[in-house]
Amino acid sequence: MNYVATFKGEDVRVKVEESGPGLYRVRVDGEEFEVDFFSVQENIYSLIIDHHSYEVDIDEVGRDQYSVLLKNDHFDVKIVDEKKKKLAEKLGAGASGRQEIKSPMAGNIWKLMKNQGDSVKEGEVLLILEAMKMENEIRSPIEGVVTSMAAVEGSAVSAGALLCLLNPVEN
Amino acid sequence: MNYVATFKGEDVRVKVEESGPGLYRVRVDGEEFEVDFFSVQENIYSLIIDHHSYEVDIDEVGRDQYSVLLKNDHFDVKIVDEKKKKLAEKLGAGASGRQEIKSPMAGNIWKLMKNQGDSVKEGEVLLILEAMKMENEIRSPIEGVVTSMAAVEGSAVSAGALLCLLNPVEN
Amino acid sequence: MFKKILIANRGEIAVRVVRACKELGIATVAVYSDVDRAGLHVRVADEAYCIGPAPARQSYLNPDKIIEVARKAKVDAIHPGYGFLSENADFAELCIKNEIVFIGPNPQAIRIMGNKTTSRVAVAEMNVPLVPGMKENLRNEKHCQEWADKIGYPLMLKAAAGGGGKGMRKVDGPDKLMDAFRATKSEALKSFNDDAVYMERYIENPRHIEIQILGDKHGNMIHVGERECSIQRRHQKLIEEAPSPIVDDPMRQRMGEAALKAARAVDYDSAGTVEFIVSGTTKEFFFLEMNTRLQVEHPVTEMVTGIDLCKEMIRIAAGEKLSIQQEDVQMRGHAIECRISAEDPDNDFLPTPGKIVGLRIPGGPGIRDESGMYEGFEVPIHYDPLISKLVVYGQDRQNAIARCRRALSEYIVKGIKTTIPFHARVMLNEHFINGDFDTNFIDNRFNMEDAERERPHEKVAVIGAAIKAFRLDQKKSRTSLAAKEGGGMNPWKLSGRIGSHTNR
Amino acid sequence: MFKKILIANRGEIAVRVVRACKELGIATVAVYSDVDRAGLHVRVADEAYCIGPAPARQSYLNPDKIIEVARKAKVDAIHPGYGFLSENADFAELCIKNEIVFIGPNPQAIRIMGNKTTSRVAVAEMNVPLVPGMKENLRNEKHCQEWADKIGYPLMLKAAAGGGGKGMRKVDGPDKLMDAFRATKSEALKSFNDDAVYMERYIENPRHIEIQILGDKHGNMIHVGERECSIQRRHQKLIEEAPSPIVDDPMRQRMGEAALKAARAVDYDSAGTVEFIVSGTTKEFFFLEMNTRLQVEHPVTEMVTGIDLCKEMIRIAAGEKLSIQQEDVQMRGHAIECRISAEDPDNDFLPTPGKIVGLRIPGGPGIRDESGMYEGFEVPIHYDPLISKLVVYGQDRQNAIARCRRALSEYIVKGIKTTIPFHARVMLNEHFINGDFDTNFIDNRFNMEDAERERPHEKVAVIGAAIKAFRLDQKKSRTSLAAKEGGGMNPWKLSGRIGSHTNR
Repeated sequence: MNYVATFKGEDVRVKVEESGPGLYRVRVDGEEFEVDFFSVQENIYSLIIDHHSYEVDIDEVGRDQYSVLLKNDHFDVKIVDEKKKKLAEKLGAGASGRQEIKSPMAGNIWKLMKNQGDSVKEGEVLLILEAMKMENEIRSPIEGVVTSMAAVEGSAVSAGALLCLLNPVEN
Repeated sequence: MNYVATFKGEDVRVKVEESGPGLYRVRVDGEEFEVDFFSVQENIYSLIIDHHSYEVDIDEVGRDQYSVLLKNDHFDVKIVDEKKKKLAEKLGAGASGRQEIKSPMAGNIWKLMKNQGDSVKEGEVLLILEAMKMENEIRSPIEGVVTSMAAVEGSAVSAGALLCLLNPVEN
Repeated sequence: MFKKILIANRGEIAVRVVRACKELGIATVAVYSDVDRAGLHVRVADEAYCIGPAPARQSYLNPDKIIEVARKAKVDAIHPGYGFLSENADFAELCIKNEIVFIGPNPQAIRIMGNKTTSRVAVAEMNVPLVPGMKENLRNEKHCQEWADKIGYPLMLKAAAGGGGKGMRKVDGPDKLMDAFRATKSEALKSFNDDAVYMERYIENPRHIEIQILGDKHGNMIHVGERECSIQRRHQKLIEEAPSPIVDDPMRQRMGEAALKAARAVDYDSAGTVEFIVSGTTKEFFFLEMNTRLQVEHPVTEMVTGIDLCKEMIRIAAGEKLSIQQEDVQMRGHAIECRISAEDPDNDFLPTPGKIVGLRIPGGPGIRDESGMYEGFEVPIHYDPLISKLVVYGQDRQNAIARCRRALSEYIVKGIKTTIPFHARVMLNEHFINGDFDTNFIDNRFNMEDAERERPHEKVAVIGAAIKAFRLDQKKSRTSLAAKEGGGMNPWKLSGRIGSHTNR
Repeated sequence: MFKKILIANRGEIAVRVVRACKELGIATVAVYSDVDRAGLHVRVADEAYCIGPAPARQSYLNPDKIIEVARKAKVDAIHPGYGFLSENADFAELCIKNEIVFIGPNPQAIRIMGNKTTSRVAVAEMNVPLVPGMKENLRNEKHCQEWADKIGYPLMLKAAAGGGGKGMRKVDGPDKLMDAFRATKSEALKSFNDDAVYMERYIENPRHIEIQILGDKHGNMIHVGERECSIQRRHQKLIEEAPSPIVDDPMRQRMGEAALKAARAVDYDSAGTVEFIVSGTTKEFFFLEMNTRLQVEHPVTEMVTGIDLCKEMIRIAAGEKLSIQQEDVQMRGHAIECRISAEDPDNDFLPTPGKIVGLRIPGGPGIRDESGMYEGFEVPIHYDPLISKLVVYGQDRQNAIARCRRALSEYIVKGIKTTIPFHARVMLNEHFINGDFDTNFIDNRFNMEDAERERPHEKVAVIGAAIKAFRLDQKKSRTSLAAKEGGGMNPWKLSGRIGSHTNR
């Protein structure tokens, strides 16, 4: 299988072939690796790459999105099937449409700073979430308008819960 | 529910009632306990009995058979529904018929000491199982005759695998 | 000695106290809020009582409820841990009124040291150094000149109405004084509509160093060495060590004596800590405050002195005399504590409550694990994010850092993000390794350097993620294939899956 | 210093060596058999090579395969751990021939000490005491009388053809000698068809005590205190401690000197252990054998002396001089090691290979975890059942025992049975607590007492099992009810299940 891996905004071509049970031949950017990939615990893997041993924590955190923890360093890697990527590119570079703002953690809605219909700038605080004795500001990733505010002051939310919807400003 | 608990050959009547989610009222031999029963990990429970806290490891190891580890002491407890027990007693005290000898652990069959048709005394060695650099003698729990020897010298067996069948000597 | 102790706390410190009691043969009573039924402290204690709903005010901070349980369980004493009711003088008095021993100092000591003004007055009377400065405002240029001569350079001019780092100006020498005075006044007027300005000594290279104290109820008191706590993020301690890289024996002696004076000002009779701000440049030290309880970072002192502070505190409360004399106290080797929190260091330390689904705590020589979590534990959103402390010991600082690095490389907490990667990266930072830091180090220098760190394992991360993606794709296509063709897979893959271990 | 080391072992000791290397900044190469792919040592090492199938002879005991990997991975040295190839002189020579440093003593030392006869001859020449006895058989009554005068009482008459405790007779004084000689001869004739009898000193109250040695390649050699290893089951050590409850400073000095003599007999140049049999009654000690490797129980010595034996051994192999002098060696406090094995102590120590599905390792002060397992690890059937060592440190023996008891109460290994409950019960045994035991203690006295132990928690076990049975019954009936009635459950139960936590 051919993939395109994106890390820190740079794309690299990756080819993965299964060469035996738990064994893979991986070509990254023209360099080839023999990988013994062993699942030791849920989402924790022991990788032996050309006899080098790594403990790697790999979570699928979203569609094609992987959060990797390795030697106490954290990597956000996107892995997309090359064919899918080409198709997506043909269809036009990802129209940045409606934005869903989700809660990054479980907590309580401390205070709403914006309400439905309000305009927001990029980086402006939408609401404040309280968890573990700390107040956490949830900011807008874009310039736009709050089309719907799902969060209610004083209520509890779980991680991943929808907080509000934003429509981007048309340029 | 009414049960009969058997520990070290002695029977005691136990009554269990659910008094709330995770809460139970238990009557053992006439004494009553309020129990908060919380599953913290697979088969490991935190019990708070009348405000006393216990960590208890409870495995169901066979039909109505429980292996309990508690304060580093081990208890084999049988818990039978009172109605079932009465029924069983009516049908006659368990005819001690054919005995299945099962492997107590995974290992290799090192040596057969008895073969099909051989007579064995109680406590006599049937075969030797090797595991973890140690030889373990599997002994006959009864006086009888080997009616079938399933174990094969040099072969590997898993825990619980049938090793041989014994028929008891008729008195 | 006590027969039974109630621990009015949760998490790692409650577990720490239960362990000390167990080793002393004292029965323990845990208390828990509704969300802490599965807390480790509940599991390891002899008895356990629910004291109310999750919000601390209704449970761990509710004195009446705790006293009620203490009386019901017939305990001799209450250990408050840190936080919650530990520095609440009223609670200490309530215990005494109920004839229950409060394991901590006398209530008056808590009260005086709990207030910034009264504590400074109390220790100043004992000639403990405070940061030189004035309580009034500067009247005019002459007044300014007089104070500058008194305080010395560099000094700090501060707008009385300022705060949060605003309206401050550092003055390096006498030739800059008058210009600075005028400029600060004018700025203060503009910014705060008030031109009042006062003067304070500027502490260069400020470090937070504290002295551990032990006093009994018979008038004996000793100091047990210092802890370096300058590795902080936004005034929150993250890493502590003992001894401090900048404290030598004579300085330790002087700081210890100053700390004893401070403690004597309130007839201190328990384990306590006197905090100082120390100039990394001049090595002068000034009293900040006294904490009248066991500190989060007490283990590093235990590791290097061999004294069990938690047990000693219990013994003192029971009326025993100190078992150690000042001359027996010796620091040997080096200890470092990393506070492991449920926070994401790669996302501005955002709290990460949730369930711990995998856990591997480091082992081997010189490692001490102080955690209040376990696999399967759900870190609640209601309390402090501290879930564990990793404490390491080494023959010297260099060995302790190497060991800490090794231990952090073994640490796995799965299910929630933690500050483990942050600590691992601090242990690799050259300034930290050289002991060259102050309280601003993390917020300024380290964060900058960390953002630009080398990331040599990027390729491994890509390989891992790609194989995971491949396996997920395979699984999907196998499932759909099986659904379509009724399980007609190619034989090689089938045998692969059977022959290999199920957890491949 | 070495740049890269191959560890020719598995399990906890391989992990121990990897940790030492990491802290020294040395890269590590793990080797593993087919069933050990998921071994902890493979996960924590920098590199890993498969060396063959599960049976040790084809992997961990295969010198050629290991040398092949060592050359491929370009290591400077090989650490053999204990067991496997650690006391194989040929392997040590093979390493040298391949210009790879063998981390252990010179091959000649291994060879001489590996043989009962040559080692006894070698140390006897250095005047190290051996159990007094004769190599020939007793010719007649006069000969018997002569030897008895020489050896002293009590003595042991032994049938030359006997063994396994048979054909032996203890003689307490001279008046019983001739009768015993005749009786032993006659019994020997009957039992073994051979009336040859010889004489040996009877060791009363035999204890197994060993001395740790460190020697470098420059002729420096020190002894690092003793370990008490008398808690054995069928000659397998189970619990070790340092110091020994019966050794005082002068005795330690004498044993240390005897051990040095033994080690000097073979120009010993690594970490090693000289084992003695010691009479608990007379405190006399006699050479048993020397182990030319790191011992399983080395951590207890590390805990009380502060010396890292594993690192020291590596440094010595690299040609460094001993970093410690004899006068620097000091034992401080007390350490106990419990060997945790995959064996069922409540079923005659039957091996219990299998998967570890739950794990909670004890924490807190004074605890050192040396394990080669983790949650999810499958203990293989092919190797030694030792899965972990719990090492505790306390200020004195009493504190160490209390702490050990506390630690064992926290230890959870789920999925397989282990010897943890056995250790917990030994820590409660009065004879053990008093230090009153010998090498027969477990097999005789303890087992008897343990079988009759009080079991105060029987009722809790019954309550727990009954509730579990009740819950299983409820589940079954709910399932069948739901199937019958399409989910028509009573509302209270439904809300109970939703409202309460999912893991209740």
